[in-house]
Amino acid sequence: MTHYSAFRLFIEGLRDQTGWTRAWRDPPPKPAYDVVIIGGGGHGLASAYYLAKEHGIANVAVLERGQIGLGNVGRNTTIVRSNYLFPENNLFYEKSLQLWEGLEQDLNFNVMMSQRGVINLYHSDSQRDVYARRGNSMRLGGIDAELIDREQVRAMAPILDFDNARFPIQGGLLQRRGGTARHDAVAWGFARGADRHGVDVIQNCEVTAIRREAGRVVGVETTRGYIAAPKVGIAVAGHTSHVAAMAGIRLPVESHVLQAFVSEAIKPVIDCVVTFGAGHFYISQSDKGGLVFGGGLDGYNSYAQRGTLPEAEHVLKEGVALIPILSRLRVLRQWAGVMDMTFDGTPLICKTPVPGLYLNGGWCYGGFKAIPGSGWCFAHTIAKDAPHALNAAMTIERFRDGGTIDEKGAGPFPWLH
Amino acid sequence: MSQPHRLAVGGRIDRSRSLPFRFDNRAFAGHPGDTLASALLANGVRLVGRSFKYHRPRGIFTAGPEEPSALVELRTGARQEPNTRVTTAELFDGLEAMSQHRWPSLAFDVSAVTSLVSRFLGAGFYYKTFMWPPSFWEKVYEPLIRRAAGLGRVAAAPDPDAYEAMHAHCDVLVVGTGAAGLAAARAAGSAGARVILAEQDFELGGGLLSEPAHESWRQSMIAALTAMPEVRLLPRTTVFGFYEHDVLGAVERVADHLPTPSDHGVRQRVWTIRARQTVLATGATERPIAFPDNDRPGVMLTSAAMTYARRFGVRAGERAVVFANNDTAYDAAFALHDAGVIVAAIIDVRKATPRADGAYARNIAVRLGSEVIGVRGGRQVSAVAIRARNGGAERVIDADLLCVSGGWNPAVHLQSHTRAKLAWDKKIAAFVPGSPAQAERSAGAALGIFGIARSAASGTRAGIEAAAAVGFRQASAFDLPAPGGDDDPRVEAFWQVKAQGKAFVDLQNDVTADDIRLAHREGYVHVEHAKRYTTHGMATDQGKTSGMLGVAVLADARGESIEKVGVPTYRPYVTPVTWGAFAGRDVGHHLQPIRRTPLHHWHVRNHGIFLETGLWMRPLYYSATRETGWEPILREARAVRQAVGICDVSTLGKIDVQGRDVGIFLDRLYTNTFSTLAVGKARYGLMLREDGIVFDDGTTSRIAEHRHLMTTTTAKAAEVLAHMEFYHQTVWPELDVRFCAVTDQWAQMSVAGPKTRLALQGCVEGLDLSNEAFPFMGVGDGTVAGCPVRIYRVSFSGEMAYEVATPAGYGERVWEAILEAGKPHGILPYGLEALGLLRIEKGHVAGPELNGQTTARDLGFDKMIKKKGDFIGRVSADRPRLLDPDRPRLVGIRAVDPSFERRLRGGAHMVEKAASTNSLGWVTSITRSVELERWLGLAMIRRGPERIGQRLFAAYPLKNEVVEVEVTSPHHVDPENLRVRA
Amino acid sequence: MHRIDCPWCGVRDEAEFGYRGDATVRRPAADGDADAFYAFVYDRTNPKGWHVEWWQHVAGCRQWLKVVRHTVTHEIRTVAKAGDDVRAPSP
Amino acid sequence: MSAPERLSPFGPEAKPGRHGAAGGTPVSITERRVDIVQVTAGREAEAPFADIVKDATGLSLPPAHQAAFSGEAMVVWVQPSGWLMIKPRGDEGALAKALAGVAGDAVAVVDQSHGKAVLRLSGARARDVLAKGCRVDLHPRAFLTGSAATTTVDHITITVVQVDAIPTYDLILPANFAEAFLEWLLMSAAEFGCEVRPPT
Ligand SMILES: Cc1cc2nc3c(=O)[nH]c(=O)nc-3n(C[C@H](O)[C@H](O)[C@H](O)COP(=O)(O)OP(=O)(O)OC[C@H]3O[C@@H](n4cnc5c(N)ncnc54)[C@H](O)[C@@H]3O)c2cc1C
Ligand SMILES: NC(=O)c1ccc[n+]([C@@H]2O[C@H](COP(=O)([O-])OP(=O)(O)OC[C@H]3O[C@@H](n4cnc5c(N)ncnc54)[C@H](O)[C@@H]3O)[C@@H](O)[C@H]2O)c1
Ligand SMILES: Cc1cc2nc3c(=O)[nH]c(=O)nc-3n(C[C@H](O)[C@H](O)[C@H](O)COP(=O)(O)O)c2cc1C
Ligand SMILES: [Zn+2]
Repeated sequence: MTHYSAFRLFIEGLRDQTGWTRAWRDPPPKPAYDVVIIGGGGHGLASAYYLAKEHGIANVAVLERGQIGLGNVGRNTTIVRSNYLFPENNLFYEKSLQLWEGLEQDLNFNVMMSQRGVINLYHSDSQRDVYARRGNSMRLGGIDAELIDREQVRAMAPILDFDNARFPIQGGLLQRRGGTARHDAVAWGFARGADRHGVDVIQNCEVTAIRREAGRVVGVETTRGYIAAPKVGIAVAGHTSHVAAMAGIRLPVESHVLQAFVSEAIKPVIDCVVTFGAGHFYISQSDKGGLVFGGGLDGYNSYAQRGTLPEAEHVLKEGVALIPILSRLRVLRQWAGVMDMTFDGTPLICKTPVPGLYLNGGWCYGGFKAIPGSGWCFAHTIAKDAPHALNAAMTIERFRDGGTIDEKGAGPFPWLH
Repeated sequence: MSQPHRLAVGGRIDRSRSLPFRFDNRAFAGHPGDTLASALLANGVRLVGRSFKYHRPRGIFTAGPEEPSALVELRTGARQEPNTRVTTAELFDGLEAMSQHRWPSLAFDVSAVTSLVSRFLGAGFYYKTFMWPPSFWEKVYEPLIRRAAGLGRVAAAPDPDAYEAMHAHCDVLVVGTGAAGLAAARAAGSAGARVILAEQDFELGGGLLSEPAHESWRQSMIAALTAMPEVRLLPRTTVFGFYEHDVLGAVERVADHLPTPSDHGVRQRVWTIRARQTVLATGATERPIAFPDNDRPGVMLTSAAMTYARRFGVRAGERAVVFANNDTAYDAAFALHDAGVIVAAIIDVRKATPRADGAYARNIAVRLGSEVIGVRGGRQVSAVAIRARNGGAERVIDADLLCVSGGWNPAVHLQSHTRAKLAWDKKIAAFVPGSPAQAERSAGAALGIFGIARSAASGTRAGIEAAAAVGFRQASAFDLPAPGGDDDPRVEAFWQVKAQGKAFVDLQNDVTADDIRLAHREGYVHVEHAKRYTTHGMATDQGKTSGMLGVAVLADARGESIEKVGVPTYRPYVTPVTWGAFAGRDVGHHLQPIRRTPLHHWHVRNHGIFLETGLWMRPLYYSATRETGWEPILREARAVRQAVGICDVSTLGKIDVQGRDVGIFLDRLYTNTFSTLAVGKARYGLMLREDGIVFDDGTTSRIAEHRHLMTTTTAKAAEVLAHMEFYHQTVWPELDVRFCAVTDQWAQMSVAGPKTRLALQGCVEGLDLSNEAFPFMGVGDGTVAGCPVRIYRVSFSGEMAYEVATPAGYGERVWEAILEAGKPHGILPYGLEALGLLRIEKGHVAGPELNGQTTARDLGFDKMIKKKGDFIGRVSADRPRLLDPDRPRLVGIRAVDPSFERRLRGGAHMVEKAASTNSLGWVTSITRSVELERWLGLAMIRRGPERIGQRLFAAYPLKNEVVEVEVTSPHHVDPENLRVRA
Repeated sequence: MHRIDCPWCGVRDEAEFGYRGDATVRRPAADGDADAFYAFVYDRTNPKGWHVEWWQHVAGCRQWLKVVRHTVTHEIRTVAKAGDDVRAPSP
Repeated sequence: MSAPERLSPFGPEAKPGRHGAAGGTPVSITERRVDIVQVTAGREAEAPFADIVKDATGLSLPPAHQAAFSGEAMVVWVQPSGWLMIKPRGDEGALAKALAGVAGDAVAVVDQSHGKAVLRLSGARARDVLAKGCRVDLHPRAFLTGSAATTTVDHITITVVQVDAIPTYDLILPANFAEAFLEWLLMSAAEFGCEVRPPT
């Protein structure tokens, strides 16, 4: 496989790009693997990569029912941050952020991780205090966070409306190390990295059943035949309930849709990521020049990867309210992804009641940033048959015993998280 | 102001009037009826823009909204609008446009050097480099990339124009007004259906606008439609998305053709159209062929050149070569010829066509079995290189216009939004609509049907069927255009010329056929992978003209059929839509409607400083000099602690609950018991969610035997009502209870402080306010200033307090009467800030404590949890980890240092030692105390009540602050509750 | 945009409604135990297909309605009153 | 009890006069000063209550999404077993008291005279004005004189009642939003011109 570098680009330029080879192989499935990961999204691919890299378990298959990277990993607003409230979350996301910080070199693939800063705006004193609680929690955990005032926000993002807003900006919680990464590149980079370590990335291979013997997992039925494996990891995001149900497991998870938008490409107007605090709106500008932005969930159970009109109105009006000079810009495209929402808004990375079966899911709308960290923790959990300290709280049992990790305090209503 | 390329006659422009305009600061003129594109071409302007990646010179490629290349910044100042297609911008008097994405000038663009190194910049090159040294990505490489990317610039100031929404309902929506659309609308309209006919163009007629022979038919159709009262014509309206439940979105450009919108008029509107049936008569888009340098200014779609000649009276060039794989190009070539353009040759990839004779009859050379292998000229085509397909020598033909026609793609985008699958039509080598997934049908060219007469017939059919599907039968027939000869498009699938050089498959994003092949080589073989890797079809035109080329090149590389490869998902928007149009009126201060209390204007007149809380506007404090800081807040709070104050609490949610089973219902709603409450009494209640977490609180009064008045927090009022209705209607429908929200009915004011009784006694009539007659938690009726009032003896501040409610229309009068009566006692109005100060001193919980994460026990409300009987949240509240004694629980905290220098802040964390990083909990609410003269607050601390008396630290690392505090009871003031009962 | 045919008010836009999820789970009786309440509060089938769910016509007649809706196509099969017994069609 | 003058919920800026474009056929906007009572009948109480209303007002309780009027009195269906009864303004609380007196416990009677505000919008373009925010189909084939719908207009929950075929609409809205709504209405009507009339 070709190593990527500027030198290599130069050589290939001279010989009409003829020397490049496949980024990842297209192998047929083998009859058996040590570990099978279901789902070729960010989490599945990263899990396989770290299983091979960190734990030396390379006889691994990632089974993807369609093409890798076309699920949520390929359709999200690409915000990466670790600014969470509870240590159960922020320490985990911080691990992930640290992995992001060296990912290019690690994968030899430029995933365009760009730490341009993430600002969550606040519009009242009480909202400031809520953010301060979060920022202080981060700082106590050794994570960078700053509380900035209105003028500091203005300096970073002068195009916001500071003069005429219904909900005036008072300041923001800033994480400078936060930013964005290139969604597609993350999937491709991990696929290529896993492949390099010997992992089989198998596309067009849908898991249709999970075979158990004496209560233990022994393998999976797929559209390309039976594949044996003593350990199976689920990482199917929006389809978590279904694949878990194949092993008789019911979960506090519902699927809800989140939409995203991109505008026509324009010259740079906003350098950092900004989240509006008086509604549901967040925005960043891609390296190509398009503004990438989104809002809240559609608000009802859904598997429709389809944009809607009310959400377009909702998101764009908040966009113009926050950044009035965008009024005459045009929005180019609108799409959606299926989120596996848990009942407390916090993910699941854990063992399941079925021995040999592991669960990675419940990513809600925040699982992109988690990809390296989640892959790393999930690999650990599968390899050791025990969670790492960083994901020890992310269990299914927490809902039964009352140990929910509800950052928003929205309660058992997944569509509100 | 000559227009050298304007034809002497013909076209739909008004030559009697001239419209001056400017492009790149040069002055030109065009005519009404022109687009900016036709006016530029009439003036001989060929170079209009630069391409995204290589900054190659680009001209006008199409005559419609599918334009990939000719994008400009339209208008100036606050109205500047980037990436505007010159092909759809209607010319108006004084129009100004600037080319974009070039520096220092369009003709001399420094960045064009990228073109020289383009061999190193193949698809996805950035994924493979810029990784070393690691720190350079963010500091050096990325900033360079970001600066180089993007196209136009947004305006520097907020948009002065207004937008609005429009809601519409119809039986049949027809999209497109070509022969098919006009016929469909007329068929449906004459059947009696309510019809909306939307057309993105400023003139109705689609392809008919370039067909003078059918002009009288077009006019008769429009006249007939205009005469139908239930048919609504919407020109300049693009239907941009087909959404679920047969709702379509459209944007009407009301004033984009004017220098500024009219007085009281809007610039654009977004229409939400609920259509029972839809006819998609959206026509077809011509597609190009990939060959080296197929992006040069002067290379143009054949139909576009024809449209410029026939509709706009403009010669897009003097000497044209036509390169085609189908018969429709001949008609266009003949039209060009007839309009006075020299057609030097038709290069046809096919071996034969019956149309060749028509060409020979006009003395046009036809080279069958040939292909174009290159274009001469940089900023402008000067000649075309061709060769025979079976190998043969290159020949060069002089030309300044190269018309290309690779066949037609039906405009299937809207249908694709519905998730209908496309079907492959071999005859026209294109995708056509598949079987519908929603209530729609296509007609005319959108369905792959060519020829005016056949399209009109197809439209008629679609219109009749659509109307019939919703119960309308056609009443009268109408004339269709006469069939016009041979309508068979006869196309041979031909996509790319394999020759050396950059052959573009995406003109705007500079994706070449080689890029697609490279993606394939690297394993990005699925059409969606290839799209994302090369950015093919991702530009502002979403690949409308050249998208299929990329697919075809990929299919060729895969050795599979185009049908098998498929196209990337089409999604809204058919063409990009202005943000402002979606926002409509909901911008600036109008983002959300403002909710005002009945006392709002009193606060405004009396120097209230307002805060937006949800939709409400509430006074934070009052200050004529608009002071900032704590002084005004302390002043107001002191008035309450020492004398008397009055505060507008009208925002509290109020729900009237009646019925025989109110007691039972409230017992299940609250953790404590209400069925035992006496008439004329109030009680504080606590509600949980079903997961056992506190939901809301408030006092509820029993007004009559079967009638209670509940109050909720301001924030949760709507949620609480819905929650009650949910449990009543779905869980306990057998209970006789009825709810009615009465928040708006009442103005409510809290009058609090040791002198409250004195003040109120001065104005309340008909109610004995003495402690004996009207004790704490009493409720009674009286009057103030002749207005009826209901008075509740409840206290949030911890002082003796009465809440006075009066019907909203009397609010100001009662408020002023109380102020007047309180004057001798030193009454002051107080705002939200002082209210907060007082409740924190008193240790009453509010939003920061009831934040959806705390249990009743966490808050010290153990005693309010009844032991017997069902209530919402009862079982889940007993889950083991919610009973864990180690959970954070509510306590008070007080700064050890009494000076106000080291301030406490909400959101601080509690730690054992100043330098500790182990959080024991957090500070929920803080205030400067007027009673204890120091910072104090409330906090949730692990095993908090056990720590009372301990010293801990409130750490606020965000400001590098640590404040030593003492843990106390939450009730900083009057823990025995003597004052409220005084 | 969903259009919901309220049995009281006729077809109305999604904007007028509130949502409350799975209507097949029922609140246990007063003596329900922790398991029963766990099932009510947390345990969901989350079907990819027909879903019976609660919607309230908030900005209308304020009735809670049982809606049978397809979670992929968003097609609505039935809109019933709260007390009606409605089931999801078999997939 | 006769009480002092009530303050209008439409705020101090709502002065009679001409707004928006000049000429054409403007719409008119009039604040209706009325008393409003919300009644919700308990189960089995609906039939006897209907008789009571008939006796008291001469009006039949209208069925779902209908309104009945007689002179200046109006009864509007708002929810199952729930109506708004509207009469010209009388003594404070008198309407509610009278109804409660005759209806007894089985019917919840709640005074909303201050909680709701009523605007009358009239004119040939009234439908077009409302279409800028009203999501309900007001076309004569779908909505006639006597039709009533509670819906959202400009994000505010409003009951729209068609009063005549001009068309004229009564818009019954929450008092706290009255000012915000009027602002929206004036903006939306500006294109056609708009006459704010003195309250009636
Ligand atoms: C619009 C939007 C915006 C978002 N914004 C952000 C953001 O800014 N920041 C952030 O951190 N997160 C964000 N997210 C969330 C994030 O994208 C997801 O949480 C995350 O990508 C989910 O994990 P994944 O990448 O593994 O999922 P996916 O990419 O969805 O991968 C799951 C894969 O499993 C496959 N699969 C399913 N069933 C089977 C089966 N039976 N057999 C085989 N394969 C199967 C699917 O085909 C899919 O490829 C956003 C999401 C969306 C939709
Ligand atoms: N001469 C040409 O350039 C040309 C182009 C297309 C079709 N035709 C001919 O016209 C006849 C077909 O007529 P037809 O009616 O099917 O197509 P048409 O091209 O005449 O009309 C389609 C109309 O739909 C409009 N439209 C497309 N998408 C829209 C959207 N999303 N919103 C609003 N409007 C939209 C277009 O502006 C156009 O006016 C055939 O004879 C065909 O060969 C000619
Ligand atoms: C960060 C980001 C940037 C995007 N930029 C563009 C863009 O510039 N042009 C475009 O057409 N689509 C863009 N897309 C959207 C994709 O084309 C696509 O719609 C999305 O990945 C979802 O896939 P689907 O529409 O094929 O379902 C972008 C998507 C993301 C996540
Ligand atoms: Zn209803």
